[in-house]
Amino acid sequence: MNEKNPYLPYPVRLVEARFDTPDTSLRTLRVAFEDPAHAAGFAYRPGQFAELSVTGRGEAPIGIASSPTEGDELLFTVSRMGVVTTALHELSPGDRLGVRGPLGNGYPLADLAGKDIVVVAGGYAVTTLRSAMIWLLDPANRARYGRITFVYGARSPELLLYPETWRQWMGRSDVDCRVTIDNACEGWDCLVGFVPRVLKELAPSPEGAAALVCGPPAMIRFSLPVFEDLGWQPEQIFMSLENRMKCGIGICGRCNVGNRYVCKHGPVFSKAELDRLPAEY
Amino acid sequence: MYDAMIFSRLDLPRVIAAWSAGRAVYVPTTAGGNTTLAPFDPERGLSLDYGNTTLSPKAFLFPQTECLLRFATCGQDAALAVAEPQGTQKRLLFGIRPCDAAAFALLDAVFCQDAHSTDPSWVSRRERTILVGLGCNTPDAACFCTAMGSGPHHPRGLDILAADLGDEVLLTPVTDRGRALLAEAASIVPGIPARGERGGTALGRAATLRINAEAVMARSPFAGLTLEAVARRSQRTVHALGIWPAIAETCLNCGVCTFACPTCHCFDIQDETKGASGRRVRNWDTCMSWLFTAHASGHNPRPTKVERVRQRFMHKFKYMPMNLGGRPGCVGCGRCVRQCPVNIDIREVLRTLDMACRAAPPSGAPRAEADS
Amino acid sequence: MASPKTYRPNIVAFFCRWCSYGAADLAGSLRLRYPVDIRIVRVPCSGSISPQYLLYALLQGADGVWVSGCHPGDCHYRIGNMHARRRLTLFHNLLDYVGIERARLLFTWIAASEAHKLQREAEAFVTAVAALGPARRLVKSLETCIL
Amino acid sequence: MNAYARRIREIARRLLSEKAVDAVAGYRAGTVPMRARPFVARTPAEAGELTWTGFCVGNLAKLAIGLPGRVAVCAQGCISRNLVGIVRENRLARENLTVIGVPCLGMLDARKILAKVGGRMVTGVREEGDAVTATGADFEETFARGDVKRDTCLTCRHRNPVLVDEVVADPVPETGGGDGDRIIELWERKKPDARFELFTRTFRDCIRCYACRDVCPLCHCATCFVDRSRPQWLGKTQDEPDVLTYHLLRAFHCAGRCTDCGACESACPLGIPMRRLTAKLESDARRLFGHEASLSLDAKPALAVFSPDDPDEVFS
Repeated sequence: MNEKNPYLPYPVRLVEARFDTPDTSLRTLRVAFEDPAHAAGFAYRPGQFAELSVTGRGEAPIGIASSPTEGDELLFTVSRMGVVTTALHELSPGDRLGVRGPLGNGYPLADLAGKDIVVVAGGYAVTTLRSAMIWLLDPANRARYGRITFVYGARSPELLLYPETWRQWMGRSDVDCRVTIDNACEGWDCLVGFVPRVLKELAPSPEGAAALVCGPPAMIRFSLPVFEDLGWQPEQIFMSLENRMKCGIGICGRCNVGNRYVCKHGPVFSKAELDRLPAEY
Repeated sequence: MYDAMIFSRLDLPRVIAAWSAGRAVYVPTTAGGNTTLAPFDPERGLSLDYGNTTLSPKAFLFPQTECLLRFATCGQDAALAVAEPQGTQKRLLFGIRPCDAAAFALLDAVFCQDAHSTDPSWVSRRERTILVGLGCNTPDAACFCTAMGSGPHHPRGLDILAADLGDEVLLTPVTDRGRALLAEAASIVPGIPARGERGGTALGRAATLRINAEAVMARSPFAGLTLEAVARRSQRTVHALGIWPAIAETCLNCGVCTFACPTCHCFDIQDETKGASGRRVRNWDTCMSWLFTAHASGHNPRPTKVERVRQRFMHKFKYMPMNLGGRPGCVGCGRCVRQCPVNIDIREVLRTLDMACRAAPPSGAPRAEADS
Repeated sequence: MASPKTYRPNIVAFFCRWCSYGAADLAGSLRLRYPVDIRIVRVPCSGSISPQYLLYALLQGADGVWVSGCHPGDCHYRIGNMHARRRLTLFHNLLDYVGIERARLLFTWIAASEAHKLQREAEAFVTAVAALGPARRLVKSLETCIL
Repeated sequence: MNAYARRIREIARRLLSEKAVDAVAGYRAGTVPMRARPFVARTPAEAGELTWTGFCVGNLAKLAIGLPGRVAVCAQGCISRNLVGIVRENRLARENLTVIGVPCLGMLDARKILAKVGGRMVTGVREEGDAVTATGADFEETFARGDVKRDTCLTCRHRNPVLVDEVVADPVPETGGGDGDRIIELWERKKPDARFELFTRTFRDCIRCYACRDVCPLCHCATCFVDRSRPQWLGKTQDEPDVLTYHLLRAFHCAGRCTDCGACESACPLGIPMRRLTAKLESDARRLFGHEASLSLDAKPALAVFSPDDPDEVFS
């Protein structure tokens, strides 16, 4: 974050961009800081987000999909929704844009050291969980955690983001990687079925474990009871919220859920904390 | 207190003229039915005969429209640049009311939260703006500052508190800055230090004015408002109360209450372009607006006016007290009461809220009742 | 500021695709010269023109705004230009009433065959707008600075 | 309590106890002097809270639109015309609407009263026929109603409701003033430069709270043009061109439908006389198209119809 003026973005350049899905609704952008000092100042944790800005169009809050262990470049996957995200989809490699952040709290990975980690992702919401997974599997961090399980689902194979990344995890012995699609289709070699069902079959033990859950509302709605049935406590489950944001630093007022600002106190909340907040998200 | 000064009421314009050296001085001015803080004009003189400014003075520190940065084009040559330095003007606001100064003190906690959440233009303006407040001798029917931890002669947030004693004005410094300012004035305009018998009389008269003003508010049908019961209930419980649809029923969802409010501070950030260049501006925004929380996907966490109206009152009476050590996000200036086109009275809302919180059954598990 | 000699006005024209746009086309085919300062926006019908289009053009710095449709009675959609006439008459009068210079607005009926009328109107309008100089009213500037 | 209020309560109590309506939209006493609050009575007991004063300056047609079931609405001439308009626009079914007609003597302008008493604090206002008496802690002053009426009521042409199911009082003479063109003469006499200067000055204080829009029953777009982002028709700033464009478009959206109820002006926290714009549009609609908005359920708005003989004056 810019120390003198939190509203001032760092200039970055688009290094590479690709559409992730056949409908081109998702586009993954890799950006590089122009000034190495900015890269150094941008110390982030998995689960944090940044305001991406396209001059003339504005800013949009996007979760950081890269992990700080991957180097200085940042990765964002952007869903085309409104004015700014459409502009982000129209950028060409070499174009300059702005990054303001890192913002928000991120996943409490440091506090979870020594635990088994279950990561549950649905569809496009996998972005910041990719970051968390890469960070957890980094040699510098892996030994500090117990079993790591990754459950990821989408409607169909082409809607699964980062296939090269999770395919690679499938080959690793230190992570249990389960990827599923809603309905069987030709050429698909992984699981079939909704994420909650896969989770149920997996039946992760709550003993010394924590879960990071991010996905569409329906996935969350049906996954939480699975955890509950397995004896998980609300304090063990962490979820990431989205709300309309502008300032990103807890001042401008629109993203609050109860007395907590998603941009500043979130976007990651434990289920225990969400249970105490009005469900206004 | 002993360094307070007494000036003749007739000398007050001279005192203000003395302060005008090197500063832009704004004084209450009534024109066309609205009272604003307008540049001090020695020719026009000074009237202390006003209730409060129509709008809160927050725009002096937090302008309704403000450029955050400027840029050139988009694409390969897109360039981001800092805006012109903001808040460079040295200012003195004379005659703001104690409720509004209390609001500035409250907003300090919003705009300057920590190293990551500090608003540079707020800080810059706040540092360069001296506040000389004027105590209220005749509170309006809509005023309820005493219920919100302020008062008609409360010094919080001010540099100097003035009391209009009729023929004289008692100026009491609150901050070191105020003390210096008073010395500045006294070096030019003859004033009497408020010491000894003479000072005692003036202080006594000011105290009487304060007590009388407080008594006026104590006689209001809305006297005795309290946030105690609201504080005891969890935010989830207060949020789920059944009172909100009736409170919101006649609400127009316009932004009068929030724009007139001295503590409302929500804003929007937008880019504007013209040709190959543009600027990023922030504008006041309002939680009453549908657009305020609407996601680009179409989802809206506060889809109807009931949620939006609830947000406004929850923010002031529950969320801000939780985040600010119990202080309500309201200073009782009464502008929303006076200006709401459908006369939704925040005091009545608070009373309804208070009664509902008292009556609400303890909600299920004790843990759910505790906000942590 | 542009000197009178070099100043060329910015004119936004909303032309109905069935008539005035055709007239502009025909003017091209006939090699009729008309000023280059006119940017034509092709619209389906003069009846589809909302006053907010015109105000948007002014906000963005158009020095003149021109609306042209089929002659009353000749609308491709039967009655679109009849509605346009009422709407735009009220709007024209409103802008005039608040002090926007009358000469910055031009509303015409030009049939697809009337290339010469289009040429005449274009020349007269550009001259009139040029005489007024750059628009100042309702033009959005980004220069505001708050101290 | 005045005769109007008494009669409104009677009617509301009867309608509610006979279950002829589910709700009665009216006003109850304000919480501060010179105010009245829109209020929805749903029980005969609640009907007892209804009142009528010169400060009932909102627009209950707006409130009625959102109410479910059968609704009775207290309506003066202008508001009854708005009810006609919203029935015509299918935003309220006629069979679900009962109009409690209130012949109007003109509503009061709190700002004018405050100006009359020199800004002293008014604690109450009494209305007796043509006399309006303002009282304060140490004064009592009486004014002619005409001196403290809202501007809009000085040029009123329809003080009696045009659509009535229940009657509160005998019709009052149509002596409101009647000449809506008087408002626009202030600007029309001037040269364009001066007109633009007046336009700018009039709207300079606008804070874009949109109370004028939100109080108005004519506004009904699902997403207002000021809230649209693709394209964004105007900026959200307080810069003059954005503010003026907002007001021009807001006024224009009411063209041919505005009943000159004046709720926009009454709702404005800064007292901006925005009828300067709407009055021009309605004046032109009368002059050019012989049209006056929402006088009967059969009449369409001026801009929803046309005549082959409409004037061509601005076209060449």
